Amino acid sequence: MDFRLSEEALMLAETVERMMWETCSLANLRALVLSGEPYDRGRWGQIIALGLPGMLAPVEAGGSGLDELAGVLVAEACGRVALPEPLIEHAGVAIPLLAAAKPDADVLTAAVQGEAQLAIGHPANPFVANADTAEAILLPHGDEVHLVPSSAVELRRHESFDEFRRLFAVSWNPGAATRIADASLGRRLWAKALERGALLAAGQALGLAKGAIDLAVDYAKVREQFGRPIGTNQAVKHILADQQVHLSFARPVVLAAAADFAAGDNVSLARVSHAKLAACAAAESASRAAVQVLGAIGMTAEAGAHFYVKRALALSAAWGTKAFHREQVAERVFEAQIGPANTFPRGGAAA
Amino acid sequence: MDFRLSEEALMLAETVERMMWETCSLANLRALVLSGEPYDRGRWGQIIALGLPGMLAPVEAGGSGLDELAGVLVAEACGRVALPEPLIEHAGVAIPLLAAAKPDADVLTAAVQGEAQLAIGHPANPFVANADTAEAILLPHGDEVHLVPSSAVELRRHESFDEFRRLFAVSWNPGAATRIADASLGRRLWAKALERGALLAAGQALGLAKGAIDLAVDYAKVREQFGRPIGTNQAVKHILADQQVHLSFARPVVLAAAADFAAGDNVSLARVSHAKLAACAAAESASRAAVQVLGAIGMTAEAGAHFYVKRALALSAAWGTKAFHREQVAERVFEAQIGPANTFPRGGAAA
Amino acid sequence: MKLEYTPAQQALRAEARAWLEAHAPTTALSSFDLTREGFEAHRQWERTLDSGRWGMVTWPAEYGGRGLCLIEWLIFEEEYYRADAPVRVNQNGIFLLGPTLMEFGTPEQKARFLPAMARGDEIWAQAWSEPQAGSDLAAVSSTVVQDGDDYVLNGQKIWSSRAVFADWAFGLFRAPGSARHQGLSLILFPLTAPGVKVRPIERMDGEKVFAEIFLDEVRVPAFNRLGEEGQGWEVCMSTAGFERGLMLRSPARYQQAAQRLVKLFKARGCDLGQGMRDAVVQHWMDADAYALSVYEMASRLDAGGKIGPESSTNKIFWSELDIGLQRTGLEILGPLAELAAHQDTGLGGWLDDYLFSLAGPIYAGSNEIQRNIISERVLGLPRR
Amino acid sequence: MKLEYTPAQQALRAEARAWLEAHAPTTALSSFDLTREGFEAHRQWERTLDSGRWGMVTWPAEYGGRGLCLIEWLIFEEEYYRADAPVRVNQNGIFLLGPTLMEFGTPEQKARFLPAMARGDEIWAQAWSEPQAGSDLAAVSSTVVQDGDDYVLNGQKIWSSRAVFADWAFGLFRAPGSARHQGLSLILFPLTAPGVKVRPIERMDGEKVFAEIFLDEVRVPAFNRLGEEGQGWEVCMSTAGFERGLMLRSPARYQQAAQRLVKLFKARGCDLGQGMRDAVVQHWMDADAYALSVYEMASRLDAGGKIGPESSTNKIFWSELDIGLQRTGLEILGPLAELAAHQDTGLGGWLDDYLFSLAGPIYAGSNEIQRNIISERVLGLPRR
Repeated sequence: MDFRLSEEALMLAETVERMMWETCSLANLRALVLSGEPYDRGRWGQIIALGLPGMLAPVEAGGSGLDELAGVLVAEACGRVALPEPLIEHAGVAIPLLAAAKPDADVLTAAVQGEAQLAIGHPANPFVANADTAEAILLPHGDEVHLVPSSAVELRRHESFDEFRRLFAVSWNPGAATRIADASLGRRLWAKALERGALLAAGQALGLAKGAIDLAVDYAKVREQFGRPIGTNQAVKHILADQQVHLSFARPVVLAAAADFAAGDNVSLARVSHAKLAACAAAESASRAAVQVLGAIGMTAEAGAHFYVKRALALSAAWGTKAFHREQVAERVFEAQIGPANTFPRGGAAA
Repeated sequence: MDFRLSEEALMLAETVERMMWETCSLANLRALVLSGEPYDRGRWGQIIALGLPGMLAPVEAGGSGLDELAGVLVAEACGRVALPEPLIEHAGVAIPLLAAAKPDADVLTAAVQGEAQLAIGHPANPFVANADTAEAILLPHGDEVHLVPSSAVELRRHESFDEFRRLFAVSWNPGAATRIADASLGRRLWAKALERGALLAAGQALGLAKGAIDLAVDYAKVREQFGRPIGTNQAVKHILADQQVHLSFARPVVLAAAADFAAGDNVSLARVSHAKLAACAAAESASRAAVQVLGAIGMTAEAGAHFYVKRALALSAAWGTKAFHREQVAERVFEAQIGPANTFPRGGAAA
Repeated sequence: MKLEYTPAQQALRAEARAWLEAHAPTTALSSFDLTREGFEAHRQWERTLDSGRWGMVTWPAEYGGRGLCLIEWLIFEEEYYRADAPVRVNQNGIFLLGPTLMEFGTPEQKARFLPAMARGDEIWAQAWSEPQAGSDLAAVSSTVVQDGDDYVLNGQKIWSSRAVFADWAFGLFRAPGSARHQGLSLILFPLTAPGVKVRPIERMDGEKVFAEIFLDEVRVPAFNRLGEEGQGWEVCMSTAGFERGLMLRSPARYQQAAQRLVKLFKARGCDLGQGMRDAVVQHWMDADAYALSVYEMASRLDAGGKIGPESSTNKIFWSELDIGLQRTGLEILGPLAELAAHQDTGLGGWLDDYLFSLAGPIYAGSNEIQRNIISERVLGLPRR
Repeated sequence: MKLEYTPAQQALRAEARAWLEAHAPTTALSSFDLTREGFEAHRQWERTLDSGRWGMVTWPAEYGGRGLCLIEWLIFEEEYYRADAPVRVNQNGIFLLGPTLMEFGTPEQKARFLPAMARGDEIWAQAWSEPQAGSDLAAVSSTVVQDGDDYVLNGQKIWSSRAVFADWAFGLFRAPGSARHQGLSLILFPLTAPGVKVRPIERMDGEKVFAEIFLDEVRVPAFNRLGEEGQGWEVCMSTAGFERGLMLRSPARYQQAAQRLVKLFKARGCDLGQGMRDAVVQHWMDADAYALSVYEMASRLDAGGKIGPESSTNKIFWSELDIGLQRTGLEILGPLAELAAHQDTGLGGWLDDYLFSLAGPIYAGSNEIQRNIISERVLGLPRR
């Protein structure tokens, strides 16, 4: 039993974090909004250079074959800067789904190398995020999985208030040519994708919470009112201390959910749901606290708080609503073994 | 439309408050606990002298014929000092029930004059409070109402942690001699008694909240830590400010519920339930805040905070649980006219 | 206590209802903070209101109002929200500058400014805050210097609501060298005056709710000073008390929102998790409690009472109620919540209102400041 | 990260489970804070634990322990709570004084005090606080003066847990005239020493959880000073960090409470309102989150890490979790919640635990103090 992250995991996290800090400052985000471009090609290049698109892809497909724990750490780094690029859905959800359904798909190699982006139209989400820049889209037909080239779909934009989530309704015609998994396999793949989407949303949410806290702390240190930094006020201090508490008790849940992801039983499903609920709650609370601490400026498009507010709100309803995830936890709580000796029930502690 | 209390109402409230402050200090409460007596006969004498036992009784029965608004103001004054005597159940619930069921009952006159105490075993409450000092008890048999002399019952004490709520299970034999209302009338009388019990519990809860806030404020002004009064800390200030907010938005609801009590339709029932929920929440929150502000001393039997903690907790589950009252509000919200022009739907504003 | 409306009050309600049913736009006007067109459409609605004498109902008849007392104002507001009538672009005039002018203005000032305000001919922005003065308003540093019959204004204002498209603004200016609460004057200035530059500030959703105003040697006649020279703080505090307290947020607003929430829940509440229904009921109760509390306060004020520091409890209560209520709406919408425009769903508005609600605990004195006020001035806790 | 137990850890769990199943009392002992009998019954249980070498599991073997690392301690605690074994009357010794003695004690002091502590022969009270020093511990004013080979103690302590029936106490004493953090020494004294008077303080439910200790010319040998003279603050801070942080509240406690809550809900949850199920699930999640977080912290500490100011987040989290969880239990009980003794219902314990939980945000540094620590030492906000 050792809850510490491995050296490799810590190094990966540090590398990704550093790249994100260097390429994805608030100024970068603002510039991207103004540019009207869907994403920053320079930053995407760096993401490719680090091999992140293929991080969870099998080694046979040219990927790094990393596990969900690594995925969560990368997601956290992305959340911390409110990364606009759809790295997490592409690398964390779409590629594993495609690799499981059709490991010999041509587009898989391109996707793993980051040359092609994949989008995913999961049944849990009403729209397909970032479908416009995708080379191909994974789409459901009943429980079947279809891989549809972007040339064969029609997109209709639905504006998200998160300027970096470009949502689309997709019209397309299912056929044998696009089907890559039948209903029986598809059911399992969609379920797994939902769990993966939820887990990595939780990872991003941890980063969002941390980013929002940092933003507010930095501001509270320098902004003066009544002749002293507002951060000297107990009211401001305690708002931010509470955010730190939320974050501190969400992160271990997300890490444990990631470490236990492969098990796929009701204990592991419940922990993914718990992770999503706790991390998204922390992100939403922290981003709102940042607005409150920044005051009026926190409400503006110029300050960065809104990037956190928007992404936190969007992620908290994507990949399964709160009600869905609460119910998934409830099933474990009311149906399975609980109690003090069941923190890790598969770890030899069955009660 | 005038939400102000009348001169008479204000004068009544002031008179009762003054008497309570004079006779029911913290020292009085502690002395009563140590004495082992069920109630303070001197204070009960003062209560009689003010005519409070008969406040809601009809004039024909020798009472003052006051309305529920007056009852709520008296209840508030009782709550403020955590009054040990069962005045509110006696005068506010039992007497009106008895007067409606059997206006010629001998014990009614004695009860109105305060010479005999009445207890009430309402079906909503699992035990009969203060049955040991009652001359007679109102008890349910199915929906029937029975008036049973204390000589004809057997009591079994169930200890409440509120030392001033002496709870009893009552064994007795229903018969024609004790029946004072048949099932059809009884059903209505028990329902009305529940509403009255809930409304007056809300009134008491307002007083409890105010009493607890006052206690904490007085302490925070004088108790020093780190060389200055703890009340100079924003953390302490804001805890108490929040209690004041809760109280400020509970009191008008209780007053409106009292003023509209007679209507007895779903609007009035919903408001009584709202009043109970809001006032009990304010009382519970304020009493816990008082413990927190007083620190360790707030946890002790010596400081007064516990009288508020206990009574607030007891009242919040008596006379209908939170779930019951929330459902009563939900019925109005989901079934009746709501919206901006329906604050007082019987006041000529039907939408 | 008498919780029935008088026949006159019922008649007022009926009259307002009939007029609003006949005149209120049936489709929503586009935002007055986004485009000039939206702004002018709202100005037009102000003129329509004025034509029916429903624009400034609490003002005296001589200035275009109906002299309604506060209880009557509440009735009008209930009907206004019931009719889903447009948000008032004239709000700064109705609730902030108008009452201040009536209290501190000279007869000439009243005649000059109030009728134009009532007609919507001059729409007002407020210009309180400055980059270094947020919740600490006494830290404003923009200056006013008398020069003959004129005042010359210099400095920078920020968070000026309506300033992007409005005609006039009012703000606090300081005699050079004066400190904190001294030496301040309340000055009215046209936003078209030479030397005034307005830079819109986009809210996080792109609406230009606020602006910065840069003043460079802006010259206005001394006539434009409201109240005595150096008395600006007192004048402004009277306005701020008004803003915080009763007037700015009418309970009808939340009752209407709670009603919308109940409808939304009924329409979509099938599998929302068991706590959602409780949350909806709780928000409705809070809106009801806010209404009852404002009725109580209005009754006191109508009878000659004064609004005191207890108005700070209002600010906290409605701002938290608003956020909670809007957030629950988004919760019910689930993954549709993030949609900026609800093309097909007919479920729009929640996100806008949620973003708007986030500003509630910040403006007109942050809720942290309000809690200080309650604890010190209502509960009597020591300042430091 | 490796979230499986080693075979050795699984063996430890099995051994603890078997021993506890064979030895733990099957009926609850009466409270150790209410009567001498209850206290002695708990002392007897400490002796039983010691006989199985389960008393001081984290202590080195030489002092009667098993030298368990923190992960192993968590496993033991899980089994201990799973077995519903009695609350530890020896808690002040196990978690506060024991570790402090091991860090700061001389070999002679360790030999004198630790074995007796492990055997339950000497049960310890803490004596930190004073009437004028609550969260501000540096304000203690009780004095210590050297007189030959003795120390003479004078003053008054308060909120001393276990002091009513315990044998010994440890507390901070000040050299006369010294200020704040200087001149303090940590002194051990027998509660039976001449000049010591103990006055029980009743908790609101009548349990004598705390006491005041009056010291009038109490004479103890200089041997009883733990750590250097004047170093008391540092010694005490090391203890307090321990108290606040990891050790005092084991996650198993809340996991067991959450399990009880789930059972209670299943038994009585028929018409409890729709939000109650959500609340029960939330409390379970919070208990689980607390456990995971403590496992993470324990892994770091076992690998040589230091516990820092982040332990303040623990204090806030478990204390709020505890209150919420117990309150929900009472909510489910409805009007039965107020019963001090559940003669027939079999539903007892919730009220006791609720009252106990109310002290959580107060003791070992109030949660307000903890929030200061987090904001200043974890987040780096300026002190003033």
